[in-house]
Amino acid sequence: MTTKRFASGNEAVIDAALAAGCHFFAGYPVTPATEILEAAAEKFPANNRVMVPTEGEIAAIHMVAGASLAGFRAMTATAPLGLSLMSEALSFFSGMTELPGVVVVQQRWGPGDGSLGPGQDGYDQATRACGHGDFKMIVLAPKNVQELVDLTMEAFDLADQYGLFVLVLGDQLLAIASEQYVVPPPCERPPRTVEFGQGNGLVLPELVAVDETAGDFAALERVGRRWEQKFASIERDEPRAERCGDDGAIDVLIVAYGSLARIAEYAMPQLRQIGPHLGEGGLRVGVLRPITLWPFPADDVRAAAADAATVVVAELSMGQMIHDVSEAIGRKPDHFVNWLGGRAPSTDEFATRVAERLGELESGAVR
Amino acid sequence: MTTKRFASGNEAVIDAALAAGCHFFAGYPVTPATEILEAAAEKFPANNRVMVPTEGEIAAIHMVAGASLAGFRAMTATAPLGLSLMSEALSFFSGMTELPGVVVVQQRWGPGDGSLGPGQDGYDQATRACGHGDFKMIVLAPKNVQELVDLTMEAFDLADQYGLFVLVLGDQLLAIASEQYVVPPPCERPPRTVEFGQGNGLVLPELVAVDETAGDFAALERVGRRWEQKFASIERDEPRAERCGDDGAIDVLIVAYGSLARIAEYAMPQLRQIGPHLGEGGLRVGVLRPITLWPFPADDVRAAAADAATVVVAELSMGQMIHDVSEAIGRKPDHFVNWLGGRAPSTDEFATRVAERLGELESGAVR
Amino acid sequence: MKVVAEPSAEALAPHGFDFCPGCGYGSVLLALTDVVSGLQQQPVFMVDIGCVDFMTAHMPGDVLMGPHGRTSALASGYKRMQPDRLVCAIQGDGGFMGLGAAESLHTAVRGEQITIIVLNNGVLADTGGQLAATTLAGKATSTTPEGRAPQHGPPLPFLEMLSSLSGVAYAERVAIDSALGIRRVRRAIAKAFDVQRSGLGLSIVEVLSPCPTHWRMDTVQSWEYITQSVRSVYPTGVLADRTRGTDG
Amino acid sequence: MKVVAEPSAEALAPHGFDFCPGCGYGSVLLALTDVVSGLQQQPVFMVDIGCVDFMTAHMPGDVLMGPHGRTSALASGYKRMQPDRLVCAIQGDGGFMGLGAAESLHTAVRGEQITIIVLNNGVLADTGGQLAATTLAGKATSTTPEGRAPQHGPPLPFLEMLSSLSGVAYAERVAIDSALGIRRVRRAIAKAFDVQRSGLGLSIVEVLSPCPTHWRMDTVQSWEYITQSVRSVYPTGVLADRTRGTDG
Amino acid sequence: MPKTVGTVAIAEHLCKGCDLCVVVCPEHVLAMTDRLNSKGWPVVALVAEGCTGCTLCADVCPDGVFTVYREESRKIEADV
Amino acid sequence: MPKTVGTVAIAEHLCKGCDLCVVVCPEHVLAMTDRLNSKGWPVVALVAEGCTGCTLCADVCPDGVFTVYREESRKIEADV
Amino acid sequence: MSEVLSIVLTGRGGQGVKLSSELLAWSASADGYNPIQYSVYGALIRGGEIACSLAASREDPGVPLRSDYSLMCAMHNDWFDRYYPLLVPGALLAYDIANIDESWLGRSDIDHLGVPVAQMAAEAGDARAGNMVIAGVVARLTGLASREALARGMTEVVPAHRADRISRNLAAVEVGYSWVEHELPDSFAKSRLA
Amino acid sequence: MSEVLSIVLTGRGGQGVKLSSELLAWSASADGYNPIQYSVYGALIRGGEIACSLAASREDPGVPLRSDYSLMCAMHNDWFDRYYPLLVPGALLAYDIANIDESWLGRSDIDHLGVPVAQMAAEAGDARAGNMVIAGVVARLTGLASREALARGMTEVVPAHRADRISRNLAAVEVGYSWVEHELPDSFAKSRLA
Ligand SMILES: Cc1ncc(C[n+]2csc(CCOP(=O)(O)OP(=O)(O)O)c2C)c(N)n1
Ligand SMILES: Cc1ncc(C[n+]2csc(CCOP(=O)(O)OP(=O)(O)O)c2C)c(N)n1
Ligand code: SF4
Ligand code: SF4
Ligand code: SF4
Ligand code: SF4
Repeated sequence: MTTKRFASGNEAVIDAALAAGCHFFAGYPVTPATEILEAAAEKFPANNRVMVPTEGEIAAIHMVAGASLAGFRAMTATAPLGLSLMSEALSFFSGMTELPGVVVVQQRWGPGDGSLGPGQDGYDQATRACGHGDFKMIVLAPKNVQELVDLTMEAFDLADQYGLFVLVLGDQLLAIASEQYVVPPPCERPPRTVEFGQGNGLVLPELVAVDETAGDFAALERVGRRWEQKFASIERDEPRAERCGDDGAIDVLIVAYGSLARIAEYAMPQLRQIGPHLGEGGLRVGVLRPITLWPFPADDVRAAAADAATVVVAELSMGQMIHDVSEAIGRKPDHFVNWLGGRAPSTDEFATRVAERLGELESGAVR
Repeated sequence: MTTKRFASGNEAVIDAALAAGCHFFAGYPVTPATEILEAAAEKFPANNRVMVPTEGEIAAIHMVAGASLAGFRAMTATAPLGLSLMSEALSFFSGMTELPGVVVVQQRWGPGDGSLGPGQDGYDQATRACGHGDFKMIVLAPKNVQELVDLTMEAFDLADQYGLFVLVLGDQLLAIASEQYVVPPPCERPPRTVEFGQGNGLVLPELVAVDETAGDFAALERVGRRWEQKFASIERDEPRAERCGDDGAIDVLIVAYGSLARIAEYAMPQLRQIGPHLGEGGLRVGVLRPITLWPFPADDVRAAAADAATVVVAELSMGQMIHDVSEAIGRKPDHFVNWLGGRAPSTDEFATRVAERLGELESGAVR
Repeated sequence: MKVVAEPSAEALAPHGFDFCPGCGYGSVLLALTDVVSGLQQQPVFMVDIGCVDFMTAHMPGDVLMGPHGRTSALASGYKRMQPDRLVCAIQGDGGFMGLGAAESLHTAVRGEQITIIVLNNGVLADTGGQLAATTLAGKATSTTPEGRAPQHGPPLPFLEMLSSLSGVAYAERVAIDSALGIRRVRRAIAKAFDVQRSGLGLSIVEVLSPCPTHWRMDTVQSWEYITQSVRSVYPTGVLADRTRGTDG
Repeated sequence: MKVVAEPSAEALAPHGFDFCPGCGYGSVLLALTDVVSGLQQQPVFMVDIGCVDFMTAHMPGDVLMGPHGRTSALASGYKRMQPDRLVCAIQGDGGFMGLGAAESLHTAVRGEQITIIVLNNGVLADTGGQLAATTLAGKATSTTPEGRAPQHGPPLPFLEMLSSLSGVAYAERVAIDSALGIRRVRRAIAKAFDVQRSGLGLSIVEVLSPCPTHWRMDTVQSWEYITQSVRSVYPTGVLADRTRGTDG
Repeated sequence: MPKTVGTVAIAEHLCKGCDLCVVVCPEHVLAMTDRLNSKGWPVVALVAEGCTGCTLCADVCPDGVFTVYREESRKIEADV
Repeated sequence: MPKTVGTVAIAEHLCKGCDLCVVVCPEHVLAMTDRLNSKGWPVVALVAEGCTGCTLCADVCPDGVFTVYREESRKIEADV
Repeated sequence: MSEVLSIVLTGRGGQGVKLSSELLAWSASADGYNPIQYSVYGALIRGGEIACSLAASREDPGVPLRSDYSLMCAMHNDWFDRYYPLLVPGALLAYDIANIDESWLGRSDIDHLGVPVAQMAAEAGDARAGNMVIAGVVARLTGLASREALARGMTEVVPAHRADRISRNLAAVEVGYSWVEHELPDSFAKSRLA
Repeated sequence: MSEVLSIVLTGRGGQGVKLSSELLAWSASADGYNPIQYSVYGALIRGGEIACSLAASREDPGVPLRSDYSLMCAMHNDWFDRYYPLLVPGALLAYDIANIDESWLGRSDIDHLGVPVAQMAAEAGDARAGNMVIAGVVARLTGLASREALARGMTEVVPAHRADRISRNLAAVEVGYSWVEHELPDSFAKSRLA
């Protein structure tokens, strides 16, 4: 039984959290994720759950880890700059002690305090070790509010399944745009049993115990190899992407994720009309949208690119995902289009920019 | 005029800093970078410079930024876990306000508190995810103490030239191994003139002023485009790599950086002897060593790989640089060898592991 | 007739200030400008993230913004290398005693020779009025819709705590809730710069500043709220004065 | 004959403890074990990074390590969701009042229902004896080879500061410098758990603990140093006790 | 009725209509108008005789709207 | 000379030779030896008659080395 | 894809434009439309430019950032020049006659409708409720939301601590709504109905 | 590459093995060798296993982590089994007769030299200076460092706040050094000279 609602993405996140049986939220406000906290402040206590407005991001992520250790589904929400502050703890709790947890990250563009508008320049941070050391977190990238709801709920499942933190990587557009969505009702979820007991009663007996006795490098390496296997299995089983647009052999494949992928999808009708230079009766266009950013759906991207004469990568950044695309397809994509400064294009602008780039095809100029 | 010394890499860093005219050091201890602080505590005051032992990494990096704003060369040193805590500020000061500065990072392996031994799993963090947002820092990777000295000195020049932070990415081996090196004497360096004056008297007038007036997206995008140009010019002008071993067409190219590259170089004689399966009179072997990790020397790697029948990537991590190598050569490298858990191999172990992998060539198995 | 008061914002900001109507931050900026106009040298300002940002472009001196909460450390680094310049960190209460509490505390421990102006408006204003360490008990904010409750703890008397440290040479709390209060803001800032110049240690001025927007009050009510409620939790006055060799 | 004292470490750690000779941490671990043996339930321990790590494997209860300095927040998150369990954060002074000062402070502000044991050995010991907030004036450390000087500030009386907060239900400082002192460690920890059980707020026990290694003294000198020098800066005793409805 | 010994100039485009000056003016010579300035805020005006040039309005206005004039002969200093 | 009413068992392998027990023992019946244990630390020994079973050594030993025995009849409780 | 009605409301934050847009979106949703609503604004807490995009459809409304608005409500000069060119031919500009300089209304391929916002707000007894008047005007012009839906929407979008404003707001909505009903020729409304 | 002398010293942290290794490396450097020195140890502050690798050459010493040691000094059982197999045939094991179980010395392809460390330390008047004795033994066995170089090296590697130990340490070094000179057949030393 689900309810239909109309609200902003940020408010929807909390509906999803309640539905997923999340019982603990701690956080510190930051644009454009603040309304997630505010919704939690309203709805968590009302649903008999705990919401702690903390003095900062570091306290928040540690409290989330504590609640997770207590067996409960727990989460926080922030922007990339808050994620930076959480990165040490994420490495510890997700990477080393393998506690489950969820962080919703609404991207605004820019380094430092950057801008307040949408960006996708948190991709590198989210996908490659937010924080130090050999570890990975699953990164889910919704394209609209409904998917934000669905993936937030699923994030809790994946976190429990693999014992790690899952990042739901949205952006300012998803955060504040209001849309309709359906969501199940709040669900109470009993705590999972936490396996302290092993060894000396530690949650990560292997590594900590090993550190103790110091020189036991073989044991340390064993832990590393176990993690390597874990991440390899996620890379095998969890990549997810969606392809839409024209089937079969196409002229142009656009690779984009999140809000920008959605814009690309709606720009397809316009793009089809810019055909004249390139094909009879308009362009054949497709959009390949990674849904998991880590693990990156390299196979899907490679397969889609194989169908396409031209591959265009689009990002709200100077080019971060493009490296994963290059690696997947074994060459530099033909074109890169991007918007910087905290803004997303309208479908018109998107189509126009891509068309401009395609016009460069003759001269062979790439980016 | 230079002096010859014998000391650990950590102590050598401070000799280099003094020689480069660094006048300010702030830091918080963390293995395996602690002796850098301790050397600074001894030598900075003795050379009329300022050393502040702070309450943590966040204070340290902010004080370094303040000293840099005051016009002086300034630095800190840490391990990857301390770098995580500095990442928000680095995004701000290196990415947004474009202040120069140097951070020496001695890698120990592992997420969380990880191990105390050598690692190279700070690669992703250093090259693309140390903090949020669209920005890059130059990352220099020395292979021995002499190069640690030379690159630390050069780091200050690059930082000043481009207006960003430069990371010198070492590891535990480089940190505590003692070696001979030559270093120039301490040099006093007058502060550079800081251009407050522009616009409203701000460092970085563009972005801040723009944020003020909010809706001026075009101006925000202009700032982003200028940064994009800046990073593109560094990617064009600064990549650096070293190739050694056999010339011309070779059987095996090993791509590795830092301490591990050095081990690979010394393992070449042994590797040449494992030839029988593969060539007449032993293998022809080369090592391609990226010296700048960002910008990644993709052209050098591609050129060297073109000469080689087989490409092997070696890392003290689950595989981070390998993605840049893949992207550079347009395919998955043939083999990946790695050591986890905080240890580096002896030359024997290195050669043996590579030989084992090469044995797999017949079956076509890749990693 | 003679001009007897000319605090025109026009010279600072031709189009006016960007604060909300009745926001105390405008008064702080005017007071600061007034004090600086009487100094031999303009200070360097390290501006935190928060509504204080709206001052950035109008500050009477050089400015650098820094990450939220850590401006005291930034300012300390600058001052260590430019001991002859006046250096002033200006931050909201959220940055000063919440996110950046560790850096603020240890700036005080070391007695860094800087001035910190803390704008205490009892909320995290710039992000929309969430709970801050300074929110009064019972007061509703967007993250405590039912009011600040026991589990959130009582308001934090951070300045009182810091004042016990010998590194804090001068600490005064002032309030924007009357003409007299505003004059005292000016006087306290002037004094703080004096202390900095004499090299005695850290000087801090905490300003109780109305935020009618997030307090959900009209401007006059917001003054009354300070007078009647805030001041009783955060008493104004000199909390530390080590300029005379005695503890304040 | 009857066994009258059997604090054998063997049960906890068959090969013995990993602390240096004369390190006070062993005494804390023995005291803690003794107290816990008298409790109905074993606490959950959140262990900071530092020499306290050497306890991790020998704790009388479940354990999670956390990033350096922030164990109080970690423990609070746990306790909020498992209010019936005893939760204890155990950390060095560096983590508690240096790196994690903000988290410690706000744990106290909120009056989280946990116990914090702070091991104050006046240095960052695990990394080799660097300056900590608690290092006595003049004392040499590896980052202050000439001794803690005025620019480093004086030792920080953090527990005194926190004790002024109403969220701190109980705060006591004890010292390992005599048999009596060690018995008081036990008593203070027992009291702190009592307070936690009664739900009155945060309870903190700060233990002045000898670190002969980094103090560069023999073990007996390190006791004398505490008695003669450390205690005069960090007086022992009950700093806050709100269990009787009055402020301590 | 007090004799007018001062007056004020009001930079209307800076005013945000916050009412603080109106409330503090001891002579009650300031009042809020219906007029909106270019930014959409109602603006204050000097609506009666009697300004003494006491500067209280200038002291409290957070937006620096006032310039206060006073006849040379009189001197009023507020106690600080 | 006091009559022996107690004794101690010393878990030598746990001892680190820190000397604290030697110093606090009111009867001066403990002393450091030259013997090194398996970890390389010198170990303490009960070297004379006179132990009263006062437990001070056990109280102060940071490494939990002692088990203290006392004759049932006597009772000494240190004031805490 | 079915027909999409795309609206942009521009003004200054203090005018409450965002609340009107949210009210319209919520109410449209209650009336069976599928709306999407997004605001672009600056860093100021109060005041500062704002543009609220609202797209609604019986099916998929698409994305909120558009270059093909069919209705623009201009409450203020701010950003007028940014969005006026984005109206499609045949679109309607409704503007606050007190705040928009009529000399700017240069396009002949669209319709212009001057709205006496201040006067209607005064009529509703709340000089600051111009935003609500505009919401009523748009709701009726476009047929996006019925009176009932607006009443329900109002209780949703007004924050709990401002609940006392609900009835005053609804009064202002009603003035705008009936103004379109009674004072305007049908042509204005009909062409905009989705 | 010229000949490389590679040494490993194993023991427990508290024994001061690291200091000996640093002393040898520094002194070798002063005597014109190019050494590289690296220690592997655990997390303990005092106590805990340690292995110090020292490679020295007149030219390039290579990397410190090796599988081809020509000399091992074993001060303690710890990690004995890890490094003993890494000695190349013809190498020398020098071991503390008090701490190493002789039943473990199973290799016949290398030489074994029992060193009465405790006895020599006692002779030098400092029971805890076994590490310094060993440094003297190794210095003389290998020819890595002269007496003068060792004296200079000692002032470099002993931390300032422990300067009072320098002369006591040097006395212990001398005991070890002259033990090799006077008590051992030449064969032991000569084969190890680089
Ligand atoms: C690390 C980080 N977290 C969150 C934010 C978002 N943020 C910006 S200002 C602010 C609150 C400011 O509150 P305060 O310091 O009290 O200043 P005020 O706005 O009240 O003047 C927050 C949380 C940020 N910029 N950086
Ligand atoms: C973020 C971070 N910075 C630095 C370190 C390195 N480190 C480990 S323990 C420690 C100091 C511990 O000092 P204290 O908390 O006083 O505990 P002690 O070792 O004295 O018991 C440091 C700096 C770390 N683990 N994490
Ligand atoms: S939100 Fe509050 S603090 Fe910020 S500008 Fe408005 S009134 Fe001032
Ligand atoms: S270094 Fe100090 S605190 Fe750490 S174990 Fe040794 S004596 Fe104890
Ligand atoms: S105090 Fe200033 S801003 Fe407020 S109404 Fe008066 S003149 Fe206008
Ligand atoms: S106190 Fe304990 S560790 Fe120290 S010497 Fe005595 S028995 Fe040994």
